[in-house]
Amino acid sequence: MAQQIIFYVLAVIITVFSILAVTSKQIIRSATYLLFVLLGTAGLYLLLGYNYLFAVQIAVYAGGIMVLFIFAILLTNKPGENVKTELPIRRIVAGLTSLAGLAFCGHIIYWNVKKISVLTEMADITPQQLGRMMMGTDKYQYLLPFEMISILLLACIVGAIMVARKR
Amino acid sequence: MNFLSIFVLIPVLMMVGLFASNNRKQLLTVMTIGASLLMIMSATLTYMYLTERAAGNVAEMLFMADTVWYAPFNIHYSVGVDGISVAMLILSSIIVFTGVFASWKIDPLPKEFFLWFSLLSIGVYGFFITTDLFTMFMYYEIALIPMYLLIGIWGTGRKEYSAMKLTLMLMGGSALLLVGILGIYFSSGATTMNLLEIAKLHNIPVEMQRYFFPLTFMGFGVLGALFPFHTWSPDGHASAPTAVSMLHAGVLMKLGGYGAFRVAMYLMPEAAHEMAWIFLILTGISVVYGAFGAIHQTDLKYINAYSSVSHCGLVLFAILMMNETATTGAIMQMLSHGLMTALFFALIGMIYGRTHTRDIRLMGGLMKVLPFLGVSYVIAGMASLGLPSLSGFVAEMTIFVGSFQHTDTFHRVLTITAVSSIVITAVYILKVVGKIIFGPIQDKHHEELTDAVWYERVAVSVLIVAIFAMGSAPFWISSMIGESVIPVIGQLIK
Amino acid sequence: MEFLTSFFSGPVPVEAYLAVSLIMFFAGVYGFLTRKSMLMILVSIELMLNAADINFVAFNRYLYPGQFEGFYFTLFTIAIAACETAVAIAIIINIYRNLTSVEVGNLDQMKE
Amino acid sequence: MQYTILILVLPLLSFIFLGLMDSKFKPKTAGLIGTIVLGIITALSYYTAFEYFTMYKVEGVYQKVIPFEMEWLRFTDLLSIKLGILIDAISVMMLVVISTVSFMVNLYSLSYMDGEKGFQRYYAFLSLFTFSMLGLVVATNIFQMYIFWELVGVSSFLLIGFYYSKPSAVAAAKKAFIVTRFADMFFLIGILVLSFYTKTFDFGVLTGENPIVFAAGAGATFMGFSVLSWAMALIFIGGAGKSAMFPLQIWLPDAMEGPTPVSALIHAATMVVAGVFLVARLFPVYYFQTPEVLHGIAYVGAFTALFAAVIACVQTDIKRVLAFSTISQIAFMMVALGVSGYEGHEGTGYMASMFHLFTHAMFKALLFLGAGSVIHAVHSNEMKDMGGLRKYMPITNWTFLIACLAIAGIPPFSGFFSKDEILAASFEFSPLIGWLMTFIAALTAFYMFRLYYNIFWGKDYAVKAAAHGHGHDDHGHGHTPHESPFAMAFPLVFLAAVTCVAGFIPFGEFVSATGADYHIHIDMKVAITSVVVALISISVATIMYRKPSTTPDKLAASFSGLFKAASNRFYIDEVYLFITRKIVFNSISRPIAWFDRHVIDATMDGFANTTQWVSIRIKSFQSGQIQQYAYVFLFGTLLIAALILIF
Repeated sequence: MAQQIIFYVLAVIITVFSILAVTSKQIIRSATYLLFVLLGTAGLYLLLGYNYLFAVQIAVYAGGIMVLFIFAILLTNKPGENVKTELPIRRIVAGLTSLAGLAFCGHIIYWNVKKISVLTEMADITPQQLGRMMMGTDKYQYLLPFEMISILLLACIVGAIMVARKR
Repeated sequence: MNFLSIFVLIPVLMMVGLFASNNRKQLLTVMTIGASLLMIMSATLTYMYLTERAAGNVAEMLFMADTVWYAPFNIHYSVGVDGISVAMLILSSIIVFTGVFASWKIDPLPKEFFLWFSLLSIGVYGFFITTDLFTMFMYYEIALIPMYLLIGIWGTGRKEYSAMKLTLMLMGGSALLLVGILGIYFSSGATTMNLLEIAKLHNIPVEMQRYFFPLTFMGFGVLGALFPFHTWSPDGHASAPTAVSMLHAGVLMKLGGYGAFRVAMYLMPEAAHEMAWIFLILTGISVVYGAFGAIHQTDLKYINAYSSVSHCGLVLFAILMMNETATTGAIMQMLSHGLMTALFFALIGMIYGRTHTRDIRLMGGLMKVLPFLGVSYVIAGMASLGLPSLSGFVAEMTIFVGSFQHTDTFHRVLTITAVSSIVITAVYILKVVGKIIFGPIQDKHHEELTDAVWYERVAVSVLIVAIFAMGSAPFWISSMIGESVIPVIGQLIK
Repeated sequence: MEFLTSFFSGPVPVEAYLAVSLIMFFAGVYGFLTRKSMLMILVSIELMLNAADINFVAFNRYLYPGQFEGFYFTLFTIAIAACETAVAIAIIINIYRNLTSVEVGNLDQMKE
Repeated sequence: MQYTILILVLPLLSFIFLGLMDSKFKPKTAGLIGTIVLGIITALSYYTAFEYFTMYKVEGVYQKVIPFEMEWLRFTDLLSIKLGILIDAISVMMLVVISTVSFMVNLYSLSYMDGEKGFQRYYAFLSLFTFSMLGLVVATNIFQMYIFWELVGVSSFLLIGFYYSKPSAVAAAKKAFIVTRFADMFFLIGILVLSFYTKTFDFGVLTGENPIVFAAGAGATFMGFSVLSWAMALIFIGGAGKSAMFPLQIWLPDAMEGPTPVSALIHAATMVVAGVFLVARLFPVYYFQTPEVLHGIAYVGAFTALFAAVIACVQTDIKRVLAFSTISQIAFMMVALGVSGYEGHEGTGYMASMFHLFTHAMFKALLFLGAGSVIHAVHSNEMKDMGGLRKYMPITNWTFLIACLAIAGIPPFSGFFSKDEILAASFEFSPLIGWLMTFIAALTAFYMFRLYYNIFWGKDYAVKAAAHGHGHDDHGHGHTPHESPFAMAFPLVFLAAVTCVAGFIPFGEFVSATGADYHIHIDMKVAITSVVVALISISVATIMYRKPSTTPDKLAASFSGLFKAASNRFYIDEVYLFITRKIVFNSISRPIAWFDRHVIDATMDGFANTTQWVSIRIKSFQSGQIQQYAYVFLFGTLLIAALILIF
């Protein structure tokens, strides 16, 4: 029962703050709401038993990315200035589109997804396990993506520096 | 190394040589040597061919060779020549040779011009020596693409438009052609794309032929200026630089007739029989229509382009008559038209280079200031309107006599219609000659023009000599072609 | 009603996760479509990415509890999101330097 | 007779040599080369004639000899073009005529064309013409004839357009070439039809004894006439074009724009009789296979003769008078062929036609050369600029008079004999044609003497020049016409001599339809009639034109309609102009050019433009606005999902 309660609390948090994040007039607030959403997502991971993901989500997203965001906002935004949005007509169109998509996907989920509510028990995932999976090339082992990501990260670092560097 | 491959190799070596040269003099040396080698090669080939035939070799193609170059689709590089190809190779060599001299002072970017020019020659030579459908198609494309750049960069007038138009229409044609060729290959059940083998198997179902014959014929027909698809020709020729006009009208348009004959009719005789009447009407229209169209033009190149439509129409017309005489005439007409139209374009280029106009209304009395060019123009005109002892006459007469041998009224009425074109041709040729070559000088500035210089004289004289040679001694070339036409006609009559 | 009661009565079904991610995703879509600021667009993208992550994880957990495809996918997505954000923000700052604006409407100038 | 090949080869070589050398030679040298070559050819022709007429008569019939023949171009197993030399009575006769006149003209031109620009070119063209004309008459087959037929056409074009910077000369050359070319098209079609049924081009086979080759085409008909009639009629149209029969005569008067010796050679003596020669060559075919076409030829000829004679009476340009006279006289020959029978006495017409061809060539060349001499002296073609020239140019005067008497049919000059035979043949065929021809003969006498008196009598030249007040400024005032130099006078005298004696040649012994002897009988009734009529005409002309008088003007006024129509050559030129300008150029060519640009090309451009239009439409999707992409993407995704869901 506790699980349900926690889930619904998190669900409400995520829903409300994601909507607020995209409708807020001040960009710094949007960023803050986004942070809450990310934290809520981390909570969901924890709820599902993926502790490692929870940690990564907090560290990378809430820690790393959000800091970047806030720096960027502070660098580019004059304080107190509101974020410009599109014309009302376009907002209405966008809203309707989103709602249509929502309804459509909701329809699919409601009618097509089997209602699985049983969470089979799962052994804890140990760091050793994760490490081994990440370091092998067999089936269910992810060395190649891992290395790809590492190269990507490197490229990003270099790229980001190159792009943002003052000439 | 097969003897015939040298024809493709020489232009390749020419390109290498061009890459290595730094100034105009070197470029021209390379081009002249290459073109002369090609001339020598074609003369040698003719000699070898004729001796081989005289020795009693009755094979359909001589000097055959075959190498696989793309096994998964059975694409071979297979070469071989018969009398028709030999005639076409001679023609190509003459035109390439004279084309080099006609573009002696090409500007700007001479190096690039000659590179593309050589590439074009590769396509042309390759097309005529190969017997593999796909390789043939490849060379065909190689010959088409440089045209775009040659016209687009070195052309005059609305060159971008014309280049685009020409390339797109010819590419459209080659799209049809590709479908046709693949259709032939897959429905013939042959194991190679060699057209001799496909012809020997001769088992393309008639229903399939009904689809692929029109596609192939029209695909080649576009290049041969078949009636509703001829409009690239006036614009393209009008904008192209001299040597390109020469090569294009002189040789490239022959690819159309040659291909239509070698591929479409040879491989799909049943459909050819069934559908000949449609195309006969179209080509009959071409012949008369092109001639009438030429009367009204005022730009020299347009006049000549329409005249080409008329004359090339006669080529396809004669091919479709499907008898030995008419077809021999068609091949001879290709030769003759190639020579005289190249001469025309060369002369027009030279005149344009002096007067800076091609509008016949603005010129007059050029004979007085440019006697050499004037006389040559008159000779070209006379060849075009079919004066005996010049090449046009023998070709046209062979076509007319051949076409008239049909027993049914349809073919003969069409022949008479085509005959009427000789009068219309006379009208527009004389109109031009009377206006620009004869008559009083129209423009004061023209009085100071200078006559042809040595390289122009070389180009013009070679062509004139060729025209005279073919016109006065047609027997050997007629018999060389006539013998080679027999297998194809045999296929058609079967 | 039955749907709502089943939400609250039994254990949490997979649809509940899906519903949350769905709302999050379309919130992202809405933001993406309505905002002019590139930073806000980036925020919306992060929302959508997160929504996708939740789906991966939820399906992985409910349908294939013993396997880790969804898990790793999410993990890598997070890493990629980090890269993407870093580069994007670098670009945005650079653009801001040149145009003193971070609005997408002005970016046409780059086409010329 | 192998050497006859030289008759063809020499002028060709001379042409090539002179043509290539062009201005490398001094004009005189070139002229001399041309003339000497022609002299050799003339000698060879005379020798050929001598040898042929003395040695090739077998059992009273002249044989056909083919000393040389080679295959030139092969069409089918049966049909091939051969080049060869056929020697028989008419070709030998033509050889003599052509080489004589050509030699005279070459000689004459040495002086007449002296100082003209392009003198060398002129001689090259003359050689080319001589070559082609000789090739034409010795043709062994109809296709060889066609080849040389075209070549004479082109040489005629080049020579008429010799003064190429003069627009009228260029126009005349063009007109001559195109009109004859138009006729040649029918000739070619005729050849095609004929050869299709007979499977041969060869004259020997076509005109030989008992020609079985016609059996194949015997039954076939087309629009009510047998195909053979069509073929022969078409071939005749070719001949009519070259020989300026109505309605294809329009080019000949204009052709007088060329140098006068050229008119004498080509447009009076030789080329224009090619049509007659063609009909004569194919005479057995016409006579045996398609007599109706032969009769048609007679009527066409008769009409043309009348038509041209009427026009000749009112022309004021002396060369044009001669041109129309030429048309009329050629028509006489056509009529003679048309009314002729084949064997013995029946064949009078054939013989007469050839005889007239021969005599006409001589005296008409003489007339033209005389006219040239006059023009050379007064620098004008118009009668009004002449008069009283007999005092200044005695030789020209006398030779011209002889020629006029000859053409008028006064004995003992050659024209009398040949014309009398034609009239006799016509009377035998039908009295109507006979009387018509007699009337035309009278007209001929009238207009020739009108011409003669206007040039050599009437008001004195000097008086006229003074009255007009211009006196040819460019040659200095008070220029007196003078007799021509020797090179010009000699041909006149020579031809005049021939004209005087040619009538006494027993022509029928040499030339007849069958090749057998034929003795000319002068039909006294016809002869007397024609001479009397001619004399009356001459008297009328003498009264009207010998002294300046007002009678001609009065006559012209009283027949103003006819006079005006005849002066304008019955508006035939205008009709042609209408057909070419209005119909061919404006109603066919212009619409086709328009159609090509605006329909066919526009369709092709239309494809391209549609593609471009579509691409421009599509281009706006690629706006760079990321939100727009998002919309499209989203809708696309939803659409695909929905589709998957539905199906």
